[in-house]
Amino acid sequence: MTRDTEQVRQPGICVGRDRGNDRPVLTELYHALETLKRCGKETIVDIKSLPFGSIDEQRLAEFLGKGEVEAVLHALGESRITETAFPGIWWIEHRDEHGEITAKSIEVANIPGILKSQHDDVADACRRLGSLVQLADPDEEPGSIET
Amino acid sequence: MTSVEFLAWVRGPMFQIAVAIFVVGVVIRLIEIFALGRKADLSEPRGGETMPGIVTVFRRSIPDPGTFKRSPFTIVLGYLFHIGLFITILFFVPHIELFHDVLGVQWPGLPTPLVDAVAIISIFAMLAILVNRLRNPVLRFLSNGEDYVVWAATLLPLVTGYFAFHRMLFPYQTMLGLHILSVEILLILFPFTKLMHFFTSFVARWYNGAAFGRRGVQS
Amino acid sequence: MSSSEDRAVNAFREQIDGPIASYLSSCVHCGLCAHACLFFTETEDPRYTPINKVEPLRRVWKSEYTFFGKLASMLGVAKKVTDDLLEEWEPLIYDACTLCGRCSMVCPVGNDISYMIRKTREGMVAAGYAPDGLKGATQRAVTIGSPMGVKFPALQVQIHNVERETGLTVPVDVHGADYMALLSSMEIMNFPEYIGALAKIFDKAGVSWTLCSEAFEATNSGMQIGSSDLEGELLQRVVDGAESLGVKYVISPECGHAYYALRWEGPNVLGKKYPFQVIHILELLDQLRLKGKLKVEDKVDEKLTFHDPCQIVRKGGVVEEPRSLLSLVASDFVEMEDAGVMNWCCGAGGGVSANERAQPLKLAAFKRKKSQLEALGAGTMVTACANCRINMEEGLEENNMQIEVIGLTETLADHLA
Amino acid sequence: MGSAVEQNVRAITVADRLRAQGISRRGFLKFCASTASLMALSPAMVPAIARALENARRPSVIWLSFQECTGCTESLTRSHSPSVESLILEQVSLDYHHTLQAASGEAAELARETAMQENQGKYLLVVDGSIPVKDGGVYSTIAGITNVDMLNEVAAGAAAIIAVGSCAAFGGIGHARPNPTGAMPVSEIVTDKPIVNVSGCPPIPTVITGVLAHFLTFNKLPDLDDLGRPLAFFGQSIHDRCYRRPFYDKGLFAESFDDEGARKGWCLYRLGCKGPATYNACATTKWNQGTSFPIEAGHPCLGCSEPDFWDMGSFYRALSIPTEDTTRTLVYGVGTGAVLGAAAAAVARSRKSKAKAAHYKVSVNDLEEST
Repeated sequence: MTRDTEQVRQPGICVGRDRGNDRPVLTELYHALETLKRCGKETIVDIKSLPFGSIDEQRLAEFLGKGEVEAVLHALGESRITETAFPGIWWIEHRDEHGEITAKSIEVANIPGILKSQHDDVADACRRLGSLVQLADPDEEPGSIET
Repeated sequence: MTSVEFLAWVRGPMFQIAVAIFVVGVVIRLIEIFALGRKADLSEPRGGETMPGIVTVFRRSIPDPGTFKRSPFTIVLGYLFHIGLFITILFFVPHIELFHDVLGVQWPGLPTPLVDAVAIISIFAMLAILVNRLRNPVLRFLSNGEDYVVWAATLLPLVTGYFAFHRMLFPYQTMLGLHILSVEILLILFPFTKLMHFFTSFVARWYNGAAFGRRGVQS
Repeated sequence: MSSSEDRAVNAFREQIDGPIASYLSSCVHCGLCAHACLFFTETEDPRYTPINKVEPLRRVWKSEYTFFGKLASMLGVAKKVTDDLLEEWEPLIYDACTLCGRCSMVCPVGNDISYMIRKTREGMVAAGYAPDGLKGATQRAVTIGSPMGVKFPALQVQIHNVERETGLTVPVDVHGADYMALLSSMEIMNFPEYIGALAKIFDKAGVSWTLCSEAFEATNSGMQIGSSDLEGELLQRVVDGAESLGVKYVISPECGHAYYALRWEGPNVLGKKYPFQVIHILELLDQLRLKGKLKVEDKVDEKLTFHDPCQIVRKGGVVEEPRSLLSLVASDFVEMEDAGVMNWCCGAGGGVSANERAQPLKLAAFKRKKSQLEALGAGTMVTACANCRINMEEGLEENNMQIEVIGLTETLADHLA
Repeated sequence: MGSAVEQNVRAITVADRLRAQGISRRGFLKFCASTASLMALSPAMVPAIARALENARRPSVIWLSFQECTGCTESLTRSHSPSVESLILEQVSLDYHHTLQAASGEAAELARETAMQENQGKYLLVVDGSIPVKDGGVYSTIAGITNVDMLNEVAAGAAAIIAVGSCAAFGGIGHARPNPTGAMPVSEIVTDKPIVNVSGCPPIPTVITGVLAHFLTFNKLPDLDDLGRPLAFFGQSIHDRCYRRPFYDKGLFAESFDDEGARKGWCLYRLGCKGPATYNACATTKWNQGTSFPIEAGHPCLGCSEPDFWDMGSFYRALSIPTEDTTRTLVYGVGTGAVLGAAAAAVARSRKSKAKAAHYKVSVNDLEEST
């Protein structure tokens, strides 16, 4: 755990010097990460509901940085799911077809839920693939295996 | 009455009613004192009256060492809450805005955290004062209903103000309204109670200093 | 104007003035005055809190001189002055207050409480609520001329004794003398040395002085009982005597309340200025010292301290004179704690010494002086008030303390060069 | 509207409808996340929203505009994320809105009546503008029907009412002193229906759609505060969520609009900011595509989402300043006090002189010992 906390406390980075609105978020994230590490419980923080001035969010994003994973979701517009420089902390931005941001959150999880393939889509895919390769018994619904 | 209507009422008509009662009452009482006046003293003076009177006005804020030694608790608590009230009333920025509006003068405020700390100290001093009043045999003997009413009326603005500032207990409008109402209660009680000492103690000190000064003693 | 209540209330109405109104408006019931009063500190009885003693006066002020109090009395909710109240308060006002004025020095809002208690006594005595001892003393003072019943022939006997001892003449009824000396009956009866001391000092200094056979008594029980009428009657005798002899100064003797009555209350009670000046004996002696007319040949070697008589020092303003005079004769002078304007009363002033009922309380109050003296370890205590002196001798004896109490004027006379 | 396809779509749930449009489950979840954000609900609510939307059906909406300025409608139609809002709005059938509908005159009123009949007891009524009731409500009529009558008529069959904007919610500017038209908020006229007040002048567009989304999603109204406003948006004050709050806490205030403090972005309390007593979501939801909100633009909050904000004293005087002229009270008070004081003093003085005249002279006869 020490590596992360050291980075949070890393001097030289301007954390909340004049506004201080991002500082409590970082503390919350630290505790969320600690909880994830200990018992695997996930946390989601809605950034849009935070009292941020114009530069607070930018500074928070800069502080968290970019990590190893960056995923783009194409559904109802583009969504960007980025792991920050602190593994386990994900930055998620949902945009609509016009490129407007519709939701923005930080998710503390091993993998954000939305990245996982969804059961309905898997079932759908299974049906489509089955009909394409004609492997499945036409009498048997592939989805029913799991119900 | 919703919290907004309540706030509008205490900021509006109720405040004017309270200020009117306060001013009219205080002026009446001061005139009553001065109109009674003093008979000219025919004895040959040993010293002056004016200067010793003025000196006493200031000097009575400092207890003589013997009295301090005998009642340190009463004196320290008295100091704490008087200074606390002075700072919280006069140096909290929203209050300065109020004085500026009413009197047309303003002065620099103190940093809010400092005022906040002072308010806390004052509140605890006030609580200790009540304990002192209930436990000290002299104070318990001297105290009447008015003393406790005035104590509560003085404490309430501090407590409600503290809660309002920290947005505790009730929604802000309600708490701010209660704070303003508590001040209005204080203003209304003022001319009817010992709160008058805010004005009259300076008159009393001067008379005392003048009477002793005439005889050659600085009281 | 028939009932005693009405007489008290009317007297309070007359007495209440701007200062009293400002004092009563200001009291916050902080209780600090209690700790300035030796009747409280030595008994811890909260009823003896000074401000509590003015309750009858306060009620009249509240209900008759305040707008809101008047409203309250119209509604019938104001507290009234009743015989029961006056009777209950009588011991507080007379037995437990020496009018020493110490409370007036500490009140944080500036209340001159002893001034108010003095005024309260006006109503008490008008209503007949005063201690018997003090009533008797005042009656004797008015009818006989002295609270102790001393008449001029008794003084003449003492004068003869003094003249025989000193070989000096004690001038009586000398027209055109500069100074007319007054005496307290205690001095005449208990400390005639004072008369000899005056004769010796004035003889050396060449002061032109006299006693007055018609007005030799300085004490004023009228002031102590709190009646301006009787106080004025007694003062008028002094004024008449001084005017008939045509003196420039009247010397107040070593007696506290006599000085206060004559010097500070007199002209106001009589309603006119004096045709002479009032001077305290210590003031006169200090003037002589400064002029080089008062010289001593030796000093007291013993450790010596000074008790400040309240009416002369704190309330009279004669603060430095006794100390300057003592520095002349004392080689080992020590001040007691709280010396000067904050010194503690002996416990017997303000008419308490004449009030038999107050004797136990007076002795209790003396514990304050006792502890002051014990902390000091002085063998001799000088004072400048015969009443203090008698009371302290009594208190020291009661407490088996070996401390000699002497008058300042006599001490100076004994060491005169 | 009204086509066979449309009727068909109306019959199925929102989830079905999205799926029919070829949107994946992931897309649906994203829609739910956006909806949660829109309703200012915690992201933890997303699964619950998903479950609800799987069953939600499309309600009919009738929008009545009374004594208003169309600012509320403007606010909604210019809302910042049109496609999410349109997704929401697509889920409702806006059957009457006299500013937005193509129909006019009798056709328009017919549409309203039809919608009311078809969806009796189930439709949602949205109101903007206050309702003038003075002189029989003649000050505002539509098609010859007074606003009061129309409101009462339409409200009778509504499942719930959303009062959009401070006028509909609290009376707004029409209700401000001296209120010449007797303007009333919806809640004082309709007392037997659930009403949500979406106050603000104008209200934040996403708050309007957020409430619609909530109704659509959960088929009930959201939790409300004591003024009938959805707690999710009005639960915290501007001050509590203001990014300038640390300056207030430190006691750093701008004292004019162009001083050092103003440039440094210090707290605007002394310039009259009503943020501490104003409950709204501006500080977090913001305006114009989430760009900014008044305080961020350097202007104090007017408190427009609070009742009677027009009558709460100057916009540019601090909240701690009384709303009436205290100086005048002070001056008159001193004058009155002086007159009454002089009278009281005269009474006291005459009482004292009378007492002196009645002085009881104490003599030795009064000194009889009591024993």
